[in-house]
Amino acid sequence: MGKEILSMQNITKVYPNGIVANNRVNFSITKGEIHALVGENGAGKSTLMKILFGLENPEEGEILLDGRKLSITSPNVAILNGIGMVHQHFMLVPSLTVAENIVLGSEPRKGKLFLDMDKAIIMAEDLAEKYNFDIDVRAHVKDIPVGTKQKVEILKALLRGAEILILDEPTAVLTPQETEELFKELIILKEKGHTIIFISHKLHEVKHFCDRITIMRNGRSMGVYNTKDVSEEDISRLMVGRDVILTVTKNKAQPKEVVLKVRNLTFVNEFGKKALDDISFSVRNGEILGVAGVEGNGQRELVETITGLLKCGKNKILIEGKDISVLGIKELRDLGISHIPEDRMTYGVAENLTIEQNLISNTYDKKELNNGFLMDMKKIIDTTVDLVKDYRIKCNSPKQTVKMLSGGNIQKVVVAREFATEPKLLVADQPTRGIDVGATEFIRTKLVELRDDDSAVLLVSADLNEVMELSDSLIVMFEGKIVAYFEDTDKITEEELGLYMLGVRKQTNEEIGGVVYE
Amino acid sequence: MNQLIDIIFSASFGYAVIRVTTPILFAALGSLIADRAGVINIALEGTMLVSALTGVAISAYTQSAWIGLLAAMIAGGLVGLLLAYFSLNLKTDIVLSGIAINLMASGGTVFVLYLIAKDRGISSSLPSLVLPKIQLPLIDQIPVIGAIFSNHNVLTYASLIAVLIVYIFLYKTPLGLKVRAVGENPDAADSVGISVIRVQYFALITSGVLAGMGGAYMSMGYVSWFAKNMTAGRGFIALAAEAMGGASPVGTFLTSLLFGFADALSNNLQSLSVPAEFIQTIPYIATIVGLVIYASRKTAQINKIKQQEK
Amino acid sequence: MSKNLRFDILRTALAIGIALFIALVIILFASKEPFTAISQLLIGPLGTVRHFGNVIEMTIPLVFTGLAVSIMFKASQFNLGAEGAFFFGAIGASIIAMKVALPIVVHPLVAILVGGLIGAVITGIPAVLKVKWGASELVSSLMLNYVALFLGLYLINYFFRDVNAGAMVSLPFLETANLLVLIPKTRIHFGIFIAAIMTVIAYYYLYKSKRGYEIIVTGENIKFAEYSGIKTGKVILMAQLIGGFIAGAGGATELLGMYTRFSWQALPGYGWDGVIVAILARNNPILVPIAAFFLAYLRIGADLMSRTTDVQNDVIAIIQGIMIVLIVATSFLSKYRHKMIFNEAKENLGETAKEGK
Amino acid sequence: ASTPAPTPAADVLKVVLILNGTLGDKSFFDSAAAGMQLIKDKYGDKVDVKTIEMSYDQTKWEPTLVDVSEQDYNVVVLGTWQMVDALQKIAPQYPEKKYIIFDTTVDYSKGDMGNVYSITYKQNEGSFLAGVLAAEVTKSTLPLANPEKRIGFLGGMDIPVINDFLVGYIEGALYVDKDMKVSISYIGSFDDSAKGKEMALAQYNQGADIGFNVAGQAGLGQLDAAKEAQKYAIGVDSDQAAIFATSDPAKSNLIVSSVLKRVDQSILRAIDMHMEGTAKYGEAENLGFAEGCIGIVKNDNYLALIPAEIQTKLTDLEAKITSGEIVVGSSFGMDTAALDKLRQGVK
Ligand SMILES: Nc1ncnc2c1ncn2[C@@H]1O[C@H](COP(=O)(O)OP(=O)(O)OP(=O)(O)O)[C@@H](O)[C@H]1O
Ligand SMILES: Nc1ncnc2c1ncn2[C@@H]1O[C@H](COP(=O)(O)OP(=O)(O)OP(=O)(O)O)[C@@H](O)[C@H]1O
Ligand SMILES: [Mg+2]
Ligand SMILES: [Mg+2]
Repeated sequence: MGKEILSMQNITKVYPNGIVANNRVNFSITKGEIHALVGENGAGKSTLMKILFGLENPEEGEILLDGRKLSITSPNVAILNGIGMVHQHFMLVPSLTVAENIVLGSEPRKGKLFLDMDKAIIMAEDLAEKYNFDIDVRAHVKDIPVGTKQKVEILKALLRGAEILILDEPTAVLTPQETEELFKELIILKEKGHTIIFISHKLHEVKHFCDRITIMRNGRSMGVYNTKDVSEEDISRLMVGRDVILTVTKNKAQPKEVVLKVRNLTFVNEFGKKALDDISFSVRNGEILGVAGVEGNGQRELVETITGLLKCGKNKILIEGKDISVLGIKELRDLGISHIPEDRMTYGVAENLTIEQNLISNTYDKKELNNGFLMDMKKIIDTTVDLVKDYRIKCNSPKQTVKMLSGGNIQKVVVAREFATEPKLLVADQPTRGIDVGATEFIRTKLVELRDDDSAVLLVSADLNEVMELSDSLIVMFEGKIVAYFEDTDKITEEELGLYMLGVRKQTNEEIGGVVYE
Repeated sequence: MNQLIDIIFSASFGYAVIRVTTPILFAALGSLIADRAGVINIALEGTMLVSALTGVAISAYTQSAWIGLLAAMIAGGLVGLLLAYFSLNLKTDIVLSGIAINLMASGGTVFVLYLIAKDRGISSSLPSLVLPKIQLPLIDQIPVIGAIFSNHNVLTYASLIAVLIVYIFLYKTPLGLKVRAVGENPDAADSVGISVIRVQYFALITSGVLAGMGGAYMSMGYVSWFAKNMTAGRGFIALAAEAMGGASPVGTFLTSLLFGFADALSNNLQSLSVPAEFIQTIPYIATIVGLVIYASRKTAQINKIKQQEK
Repeated sequence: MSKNLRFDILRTALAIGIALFIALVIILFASKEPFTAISQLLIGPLGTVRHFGNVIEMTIPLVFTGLAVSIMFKASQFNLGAEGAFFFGAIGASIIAMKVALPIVVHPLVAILVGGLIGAVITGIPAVLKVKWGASELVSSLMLNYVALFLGLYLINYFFRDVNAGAMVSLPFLETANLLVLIPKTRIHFGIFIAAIMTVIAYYYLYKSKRGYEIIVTGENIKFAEYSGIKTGKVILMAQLIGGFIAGAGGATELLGMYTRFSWQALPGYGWDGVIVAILARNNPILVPIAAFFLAYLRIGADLMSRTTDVQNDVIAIIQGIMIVLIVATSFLSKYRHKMIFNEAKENLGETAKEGK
Repeated sequence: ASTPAPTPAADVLKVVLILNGTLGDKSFFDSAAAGMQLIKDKYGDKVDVKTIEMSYDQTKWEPTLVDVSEQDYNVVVLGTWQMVDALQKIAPQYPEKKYIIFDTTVDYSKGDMGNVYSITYKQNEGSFLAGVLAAEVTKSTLPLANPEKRIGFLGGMDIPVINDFLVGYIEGALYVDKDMKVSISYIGSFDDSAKGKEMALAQYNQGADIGFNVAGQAGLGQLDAAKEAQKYAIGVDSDQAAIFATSDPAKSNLIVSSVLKRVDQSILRAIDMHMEGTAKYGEAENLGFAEGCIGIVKNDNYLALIPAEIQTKLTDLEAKITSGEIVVGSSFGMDTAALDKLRQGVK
């Protein structure tokens, strides 16, 4: 065990709305370890790390770096002291290129005055190559998929060569292969003497790669453990305070009629690239069809065309026999479509509105919530209070703005809203991203319940574990095409799936055609 | 109609377009820098007024037009600083801060004018100076071109150079990159150690300096005195020009020029038999039409891509 | 919550105090009778019924444009269309008031309705340009204000001008069109009721109806609104039409209540004032009358000061600016507030800890 | 009253001027304020004068008029047609107060207005001379004159008072030469001197070699334009050559003359009459050349630049107008169509 290099003592943080996010928390790390920080949604992990990185100021407590007392008043101070952080909600500038984002704040210069863009590109490319990330550094961030954005975030922190690297859920959108790759690098860093703080809700990662774990609950630290001394079950019990079942039990699906019919769907994006290439499949009620694939292989476009965010051609997508190309999103939703979007902060919520206002965005105009000209405020309060309770959204009251929620709780708001309408078709893009183990269990169970209540579910996820566990059948996407279809998810292995996802293998057209049911 | 064509194709008209464009261009560039840093500067109008007065007062006092210009730029920068203080430190809504500064500038300039010139309307009693005009060596010789482009006020050329400088600054320097990052996602900039507030201070002050040059041009080039409320809405036109130019330096330059063109046209058209009120609307209608064409071209491009999919 | 309210009141009071102190310093510098001046500024409007009436008279148009701007800003339509709508609404109402013979009561109401509809057209144009082609509403509304001005002047000057008048003004309104004066010795007119009704309707519409909900969601995050199925184009148009209607009706009301003929030669500036009012009121209709009253009180006090003492109008502009800035300054005392919250939270923690035992 | 009125010394005459606009217009508001100064200079301690700016917001005008009527002023001076309605309403309520209204007249048939004295000006007559002067200059062989018969008129806004100047100007020009062309521009503002300059330059570029500005502060742009284009200009209201005589002689030398509208003199004259007890309250007076309230500047510039025969002609015409031999048209009561016809006729 190395020596302690950083210690946070008695940290108390009260947000302006009176929420106590950290309550006399002690946290310390030793040189050269990978230290996991886990806890339920809203436990105060991000807050603690934001304090360490200078984004928030604590009311009480002190931070010692190498035994020296340090007051971290801004990220700049943190960076100067060798602390780097990867935020989960992206801290990227959309209109700038990947390379520009990576070098931002420590730009290479030509002479004294000018920006050396060529050098920046080379630096970014080298870095990406070194970590085996496949990124076009000249692309604009606004055009790249979430998974790539995540990689850019990681590269940003790595470029600065932080001694202490904080990673706030970096793996939520990575494939197992990419996660593996990342950890290889992290271990190299660790061997070079860097120290890593790692936040994740994926306990097997924690168990696999980390040396020690600090567990947080309700703003307090529940203690520090050596990873080898605790099992995944122990960790989740310490986090949640009860036993958590990590796998969902579900009966065999009873699929009935086709609800969603996608036929020969092609989508060309702004740059003239075929993001979707002649895709056909069907989803029936009573089944969950999983879509596996590495981010950026057309999943986002697929989801967005089905849910109406992107327009598609005539007779390409039919829901219960209706051509959706002529329908607006409103009409689609009225047909019974729900949608959990990939990017919760952009599409999923209006962060400055209250939880209540966010929870009714798909039902506000329904008869139940209206009394003639006016909305039925009492009814709205009742339904939202119920949802907050059901989905265990951690907040003071539903009148609190969404912005003040922790990442996982924001996700719960989205999920609660989209589930509550008991949709005919649910298009779920990574529904449990960033959600803690306890809540994940709950949401997965709910999803299966929805299925059993005859909803059709299209589940997109980069979390192989999740797709494999939840889906009844599965398709794999690669470069805008469907490359494989498995009627029964139980019959495949993760490794096999990985080969399809990386485009190494491809099924015959007949095999893939199985998902059309005609 | 022939008369109209004669007017438009005369060299003096081309010359007038450039002359009319100058103050708008300066202020629009000021608006651009602030906008790119995410801090909308509504106070351009007031800034121009303050600088126009400062230039006159200081040039009269020192008997140096250049010191007057410098003072005008400093004054503009100070107004920018004030706006920054209000909006970034006191956290007053920036639009409201801007409106308040305009209010204060319109009253304050008259107040100061009265103190120094004993006049509530115009500074003509002060022996203020104007900035020189510049004969462009070779271009001067070319027939029509020379008449249009040569012999403008030094600040007119400065405004054109400013377009280039702003362009280089924004896209080719580290600070420019920071400005763009701060404007688009301050959290992101903050997270890589950029001091958002400092960048925004810088942007507002620079914005003020640029608007200040526009103000100096008004009182030390365009005309040779300061008069109450002499900017007459040019600060707002500049805001419009910048927004219409898509917040890019070249776009802003073109839209400022478009506005200058329309304005010059309306100044020249009164000899035709159209009611004055109609002619006075020309610059504004031209701006709206220009805006729609510009914006609809963008949507058309997107539609075209969508067409291809089908 | 009540603690917060108390804090807000304290904060505002302190901000006003500081602003007044600065004002006093400026006045000391600019005036030989600073104390009369400051007392005129502060309590002058309370001096006589007539002067207090002046405050209310000025509050009325500010309420209209404040509401209009609030609704448009709520939809995140940052534009100044209220100015043009107010002006052109007044023109439309004037034409009805001059040329259409109608019975009393009906006449002003029709004129105000027409003014409102015309106002809606004025602010509707930037909305259409925005929704159809993505044209910036800031630019088009700013430009449209000038177009409205000159077009309005053209209409009045060429078709409705009173040739016997010594200035460029319209024919006088028909007697039936004038709004009733309610309180003798003042010019407080029936428009105050219209403003009050508009305020209540705007409040309920925005915060208690589904259409208002759509406006708020669209204004906060248009992508989220679209994703939720809200037809954002329609919502933006609607917000602009309603804003324009209120502003136009305001122009009409102001004219019929305070004037006997149309005589503006320039934009009256109530649109800009509406922006001030809306921001002071945080775009909340129910707070708009308070903000409007505040601004009107300040203005009338300033007028009285300049009329009765040697402080010039120009100085007043400076004082007004400072007051507005300080009162809206949100960071003011925020440290103190945070400490208060922190202590409270700590107290709560202590209690729960005890309960735990 | 809102303010406790200080007890006035018994024999001090308290005069207040209320302006429905702001000072600094270089036109009749400034001139009226100057009139107050003339009164103070002349009567010293015997008078107490005050000037109040009510700004351009019309809703403030009537309350202010009531305020000053309730206070202890003896004479209230105010101006412009826009104040007439309010005055007609207020004046009968305060019969012990005296009111002097300039640049317009109240309707004495609308109630008991024995305490109101109205002053109007024959600006069209002064402007007629400006038209004659301009036409003569453009036809002349003066160094900066061109052969084209075109003169300029730069108005602030298309409003009756400005057009009254215009009508006189056009008639004067046509009196000299039936084929005279007049470039007419309205700035649309009394503030924007930069735009004034642009429009004047446009007129000079179109062949005018002399222009007349009637646009307050905005009109000063024309003087800059004259200097830039090296053409002549005629000023208005005050002697505009004098404004720049020391600060910018090169500009001043191009201003051949200015049409004077002496609001200051007319107010002083009214107070003089008040002091003498000969004031014509209850009446309106139309002042012109004879009373020294309208005139055309004959300063050194004028004397040096303008050929003697033109000078004589102007003096003659002034006499003819004063005697009524020549009657100059006015825009007051002229409808828009007739005015348009007049304007189109000279384009
Ligand atoms: N900006 C804020 N304003 C007010 N409250 C906040 C804010 N950010 C976080 N909180 C609250 O502080 C508590 C801790 O939040 P934090 O983000 O640290 O949780 P977390 O452990 O990171 O949770 P998650 O796993 O969901 O991200 C939560 O109750 C949250 O609602
Ligand atoms: N882009 C953003 N805008 C506003 N607030 C944000 C943003 N990103 C994060 N937050 C806030 O910061 C806090 C921490 O969120 P973040 O997702 O980083 O925490 P986390 O611990 O990674 O959460 P989780 O475990 O749920 O993924 C939350 O309270 C969230 O509301
Ligand atoms: Mg978190
Ligand atoms: Mg997270």
